[in-house]
Amino acid sequence: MAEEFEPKIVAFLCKWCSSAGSDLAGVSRMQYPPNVVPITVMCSGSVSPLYILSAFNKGADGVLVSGCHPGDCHYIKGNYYARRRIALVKELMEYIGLEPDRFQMSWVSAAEGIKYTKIIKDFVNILKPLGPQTNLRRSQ
Amino acid sequence: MKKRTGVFVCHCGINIAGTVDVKKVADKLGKHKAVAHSEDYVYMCSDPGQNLITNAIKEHKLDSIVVSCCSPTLHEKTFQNAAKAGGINEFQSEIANIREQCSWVHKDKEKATIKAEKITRSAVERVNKNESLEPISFPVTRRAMVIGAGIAGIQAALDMANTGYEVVLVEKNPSIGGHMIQLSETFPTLDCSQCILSPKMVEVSKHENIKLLTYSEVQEISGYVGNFNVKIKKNPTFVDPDKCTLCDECTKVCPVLTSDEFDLGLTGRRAIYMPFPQAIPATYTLDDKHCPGLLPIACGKCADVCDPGAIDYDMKPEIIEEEVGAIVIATGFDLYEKEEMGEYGSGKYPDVLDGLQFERLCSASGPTQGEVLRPSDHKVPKEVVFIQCSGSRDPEQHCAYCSKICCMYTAKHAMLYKHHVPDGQAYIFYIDIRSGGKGYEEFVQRAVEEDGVVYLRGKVSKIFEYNGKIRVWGVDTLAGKDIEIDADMVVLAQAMRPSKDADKLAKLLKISIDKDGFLQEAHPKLRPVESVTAGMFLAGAAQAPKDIPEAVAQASGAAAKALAILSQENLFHSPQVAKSIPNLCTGCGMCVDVCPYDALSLKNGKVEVNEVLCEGCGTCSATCLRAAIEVKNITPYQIYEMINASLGG
Amino acid sequence: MEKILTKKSFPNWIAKLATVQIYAPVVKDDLWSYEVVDAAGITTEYTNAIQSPKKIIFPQRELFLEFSHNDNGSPEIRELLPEDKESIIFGIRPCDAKGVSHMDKVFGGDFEDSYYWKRRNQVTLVGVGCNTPPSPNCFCTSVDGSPFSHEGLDVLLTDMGDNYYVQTFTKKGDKLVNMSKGLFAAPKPKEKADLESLHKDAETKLPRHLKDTKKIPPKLKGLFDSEIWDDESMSCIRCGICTYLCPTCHCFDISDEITSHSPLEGKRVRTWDNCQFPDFTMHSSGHNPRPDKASRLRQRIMHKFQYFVEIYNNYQCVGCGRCISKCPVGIDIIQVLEKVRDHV
Amino acid sequence: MVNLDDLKKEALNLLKDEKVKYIIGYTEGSNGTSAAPAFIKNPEDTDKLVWNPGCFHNLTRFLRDEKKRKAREKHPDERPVGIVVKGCDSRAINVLLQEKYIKRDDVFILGVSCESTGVIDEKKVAKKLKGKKAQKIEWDTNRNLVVTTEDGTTKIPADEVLAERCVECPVHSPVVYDIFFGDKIKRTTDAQFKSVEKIENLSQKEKWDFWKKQFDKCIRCYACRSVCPMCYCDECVVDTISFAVTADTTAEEKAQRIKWIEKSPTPSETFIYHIIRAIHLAGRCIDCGECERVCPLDIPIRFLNKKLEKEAKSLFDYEVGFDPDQLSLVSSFKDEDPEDFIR
Repeated sequence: MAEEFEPKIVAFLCKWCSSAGSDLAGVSRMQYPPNVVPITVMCSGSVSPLYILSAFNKGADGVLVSGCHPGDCHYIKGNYYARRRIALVKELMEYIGLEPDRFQMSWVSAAEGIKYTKIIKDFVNILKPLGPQTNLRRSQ
Repeated sequence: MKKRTGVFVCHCGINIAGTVDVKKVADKLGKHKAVAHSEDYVYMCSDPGQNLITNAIKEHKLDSIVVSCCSPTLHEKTFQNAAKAGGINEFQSEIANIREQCSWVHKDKEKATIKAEKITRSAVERVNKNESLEPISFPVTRRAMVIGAGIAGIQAALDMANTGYEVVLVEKNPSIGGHMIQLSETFPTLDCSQCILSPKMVEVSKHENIKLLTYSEVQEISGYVGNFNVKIKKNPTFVDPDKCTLCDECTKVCPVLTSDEFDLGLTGRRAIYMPFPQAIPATYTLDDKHCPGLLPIACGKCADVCDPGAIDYDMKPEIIEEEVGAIVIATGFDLYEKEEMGEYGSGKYPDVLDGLQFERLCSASGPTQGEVLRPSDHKVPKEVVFIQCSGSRDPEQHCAYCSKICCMYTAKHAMLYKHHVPDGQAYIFYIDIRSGGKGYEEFVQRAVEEDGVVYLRGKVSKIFEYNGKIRVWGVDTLAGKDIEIDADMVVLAQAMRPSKDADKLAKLLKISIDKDGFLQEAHPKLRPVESVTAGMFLAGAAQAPKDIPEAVAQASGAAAKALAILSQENLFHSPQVAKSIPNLCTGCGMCVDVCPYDALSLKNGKVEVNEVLCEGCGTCSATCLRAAIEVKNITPYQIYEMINASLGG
Repeated sequence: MEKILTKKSFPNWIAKLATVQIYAPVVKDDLWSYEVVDAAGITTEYTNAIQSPKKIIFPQRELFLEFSHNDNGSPEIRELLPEDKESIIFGIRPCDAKGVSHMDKVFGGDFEDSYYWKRRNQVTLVGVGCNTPPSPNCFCTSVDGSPFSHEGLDVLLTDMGDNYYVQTFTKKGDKLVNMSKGLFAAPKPKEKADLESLHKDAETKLPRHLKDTKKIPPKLKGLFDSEIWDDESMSCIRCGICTYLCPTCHCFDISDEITSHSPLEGKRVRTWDNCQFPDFTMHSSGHNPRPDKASRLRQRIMHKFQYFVEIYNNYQCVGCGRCISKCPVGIDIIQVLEKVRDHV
Repeated sequence: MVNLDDLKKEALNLLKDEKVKYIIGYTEGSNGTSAAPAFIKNPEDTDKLVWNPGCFHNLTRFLRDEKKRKAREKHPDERPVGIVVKGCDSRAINVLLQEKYIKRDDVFILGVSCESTGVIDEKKVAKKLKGKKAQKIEWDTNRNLVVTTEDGTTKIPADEVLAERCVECPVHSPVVYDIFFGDKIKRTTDAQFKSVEKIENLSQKEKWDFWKKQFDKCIRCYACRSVCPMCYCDECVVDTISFAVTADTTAEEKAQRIKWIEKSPTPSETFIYHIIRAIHLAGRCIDCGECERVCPLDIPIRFLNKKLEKEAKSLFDYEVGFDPDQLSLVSSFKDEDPEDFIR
């Protein structure tokens, strides 16, 4: 029996909003698939494009970067820099022919446990039909 | 060097153990090359749980621990203390959140267990590269500075001075008092503004802990929280206040007449003047922009009549240096210029006033001794139109924001007008009435019910002079008809703007301003009195439009925040801050540009971190193209290993 | 042996050879390169490929072994030798074949490199001589080569117009001819004479020359500290084109590539390395014995024209001209060598 | 027209008056159409300077070497270096100034206008010449390339041989210089991103196939990196060992070098190398096209950088290399930066 493909997702969550939002999802006992492993960083502004590429290189099928809503950044403006930087990464990945859906960015506040849950659920649903990510994966 | 890490997996009763096979997680992690000991326990955060960790550290000679439990927001500190109790550095402790981010959100035990393993392994990888750090400690200069001596600045200065700390109060005008001292009465109680403010002003001038620097401006600032060095330029008043006896002989002989700032141009003053009778400091100022005597041998009349010889034409600007530990910025507001309002005659009609001018007209100490008279012909106006939102809430042409206080003061103006001219009629054009506040709604109702003020919902499209009156064209959107009023006087509730040059000061202080030019608070909800820069606090209308009680409340809040710094001999700061790698740095300065805290600077072509200012956000490290800067204990190398751990097995 | 193969019969012979994998020059987007082809894709009309067929025998990445951690934490290791697969490189130029013979010396001798030889022994080199120089920077005759040199070759084809003159030099070569004996005829004396004059004629067509090459190795001995290297390397940008395209350069690095961290899995690989890269000689102490591009250019020249000559009595340069044609800034090894030779 | 004699004279005077240390310019190359970089120290060598359609090199790349050399010297010569720049190259100078890599006083800029043409694409010319070797190439006044071979001269219309980046170039003449040669011609292009659009119009799979085919050719010679004036980092993510080592560096620090990518030219590693390089050049690349020109395997690397140049312009209204005082693309933001891709 062929097992259903379970995508591996790495989620870079900022400590103050998105990680707190995922905590809220937990406290509220919301349910979402266990495909995502969170890595809490201080700020979405600290997520280097290298982290994203490295996650794909090490076998991630999807990568999520999540930070505070604009104006809410604990560090005032880190998420604005992230937004610009990640827009460029996203454009480039699409241009190179990588499936653009494999890489997502979101704003999740500490109060948005529901949103976080939905994002993860949707992400898993999007990734499942895409199958394993092999383009950037180090395998040979 | 390989570490000896201890892994402690918490059951949290069944909160974790219900969905995660905690024994399996402990077993699996026990095989990790860097893990010297692993175990699980029912409640790690309980006293026995903490003791178990402390004892395991000693028994197994652990040098670092990972606790797999609930969110670090709950027990990070608990386990850091347990680590300390075990004799290792608190930064050798990491939390793996397997409850909120795992057991509580999944049902499939097998998959949740695998995920918990990954999360824990990721924390092990991280703690393996953690440095032992000690909190950064630095001494505090235990005095404060307040910039701006309006009601907010005065309140903040008094609050701090009364707790025993020295305060330097800097005001750019010759007298303190700000805009509040110009007001006649205040809403919603209609008590006299000067009566309630002047005692505070006197208290400031007499306070042994307050050093008052009027007619002074901040010129340069360096240092950081706890240790600012501020250079202030004190402009020359050309009058020695110690010698001046306030005899007022000088103004009688002064040949120059110029417009009076305090009365907003409704009267005139001499080149040598006292801003207003209650001015603090109570002394004269010679206005060098208008005095001819400062030109060689042009005039010397005031000096001639000054018996005590208080006038000194050779007085020079003075640079005063002050060391302070905290700064409160209360630079207040200015009104949006009438000249900006093209649709309302661009300020060219003398009987179209702004709110502050109307305050002066109503004031007992004002140009008309409290009689409401038209500036043009000194007649009593029988019909007055008040226009709210003049410049506010108009993103297309003027200011996008609501100036917040205009609804209330316009109601007050209409009321005061009626008290002065009982047979007059007041009309108010408004968009909405925003009267949230204690006693505010009742106040507006009083204006309508007791004083017969006519509220017209709608905008005024045009005003112009017509037959010696001011014709106002507007629309009443509730009645759905056009309105035409031939008024004797029009009062514009001009938008509040940050005070002139506040942007320059903000730049000097390296704090940010928002899109409207008001000073930016550190967090819109949770840190409303703190600026982005540690040790600098915001009070009053400089941060956003607000009324007197709000300004006072924020001032006391800012004072309390500043006192929290001053009350300590040493400040401590998280050592999890940026660290530069000078060998890789090329000095491009991109990190310096992105740092929200001005913690970075270039020195000899390399970046330097001011550890006291750095908050450890890491934006610098993602911006750097050369990996020349990173945040301690969450370095790219650690993230790299965490990514690897997250994607294993 | 020496044979004649008519061009008409050529496809038949190729079809016979195609029982094993054949690498031959193919053109993609105006670039010639050696790829696995089917019989129909083979031609003898081509300019020189950007990369020599060195990459087939000495691939840029060679897997050495696979490693993993089993459940008890002990390592498991498995050797990964190149697969058993015979192949032919068809259409290798004499200069490139000579490059292979140089590499044979490096990877042979007292210590045989099993990975290299596994591939080398399974490949037969069928050369096509150069009636006209395939590159505007050919100078093989200046470094003891020729457009019809057979050093390193198993078979050499010379285009005689209607026929190919086929010469074999090894048993492997003989085998290829013997596979289709019927297609080949014995050469007539006239054809032998024509071959000789054609070969001589081809040598006169070479576009580039370096005179007195013999004087260079002894001259180099005194030039280690010369300013000549600074001057000649001024425009070098420290890329690796000259070395990676060279048919004789053979330096490599060995590293472990991790494919999974938990459980640990990975491979040990050999990859090409390049003396023009600053990290080639970088010590972990931070000391770099060749800290600048001058010292790296010196290394490249000295290795090719002094050290290799001292050890193997050959120039480690076959005159293919690739490094000249492809240098982004026009550094010309012939001009550099002339300056060395004429240095006083 | 650019008068070469003026350029030579100016160079001669600069060297004679000892105003510059040396001059980085172009000289005749040994390779047919291509000029070669020249480093001229002696006044008498200024006669070797050339200016022709084969002067494609971006000489600002050599300011890297100059900076390193200067850092090694105990008593460095503080005079500027004379440098010949085209329009595109001059923008590189602005970026280097913006990033404080050089100071304005470090260079004396001899700006040369590309006027109505630019530089050639060697491969296009070689195709036209069908194996013949050019002895001399120059532009005539009617936008033709005049090529002299052993068979005499032929004229080829500029548009058939111009490098693609020159066709897409928005500047044509230096934006920063000390002396200007040639005519300041205002030329606009409506096709600044044509090459990018070609790829953008492909389907996702076609895009991947295109790049896969290209990157499969990559032999990781790093010529693209080495020729780039912006790739001046002392240590690159692809380097195998840390260069940032001093006597104080501990073994632990050395061990903490991250191997983001492997040396092996396997698809995943090669892709990541090129993606990282493109990202690192976002808002910094001035489209001199050198990375693409030097690639021995003809990988159109320029298309990557050009894509990000396009996005910087369209998403963030950011243009590179015109203002040395502007904040970098990724060290600045606007409140209204697009975020429609964010959930």
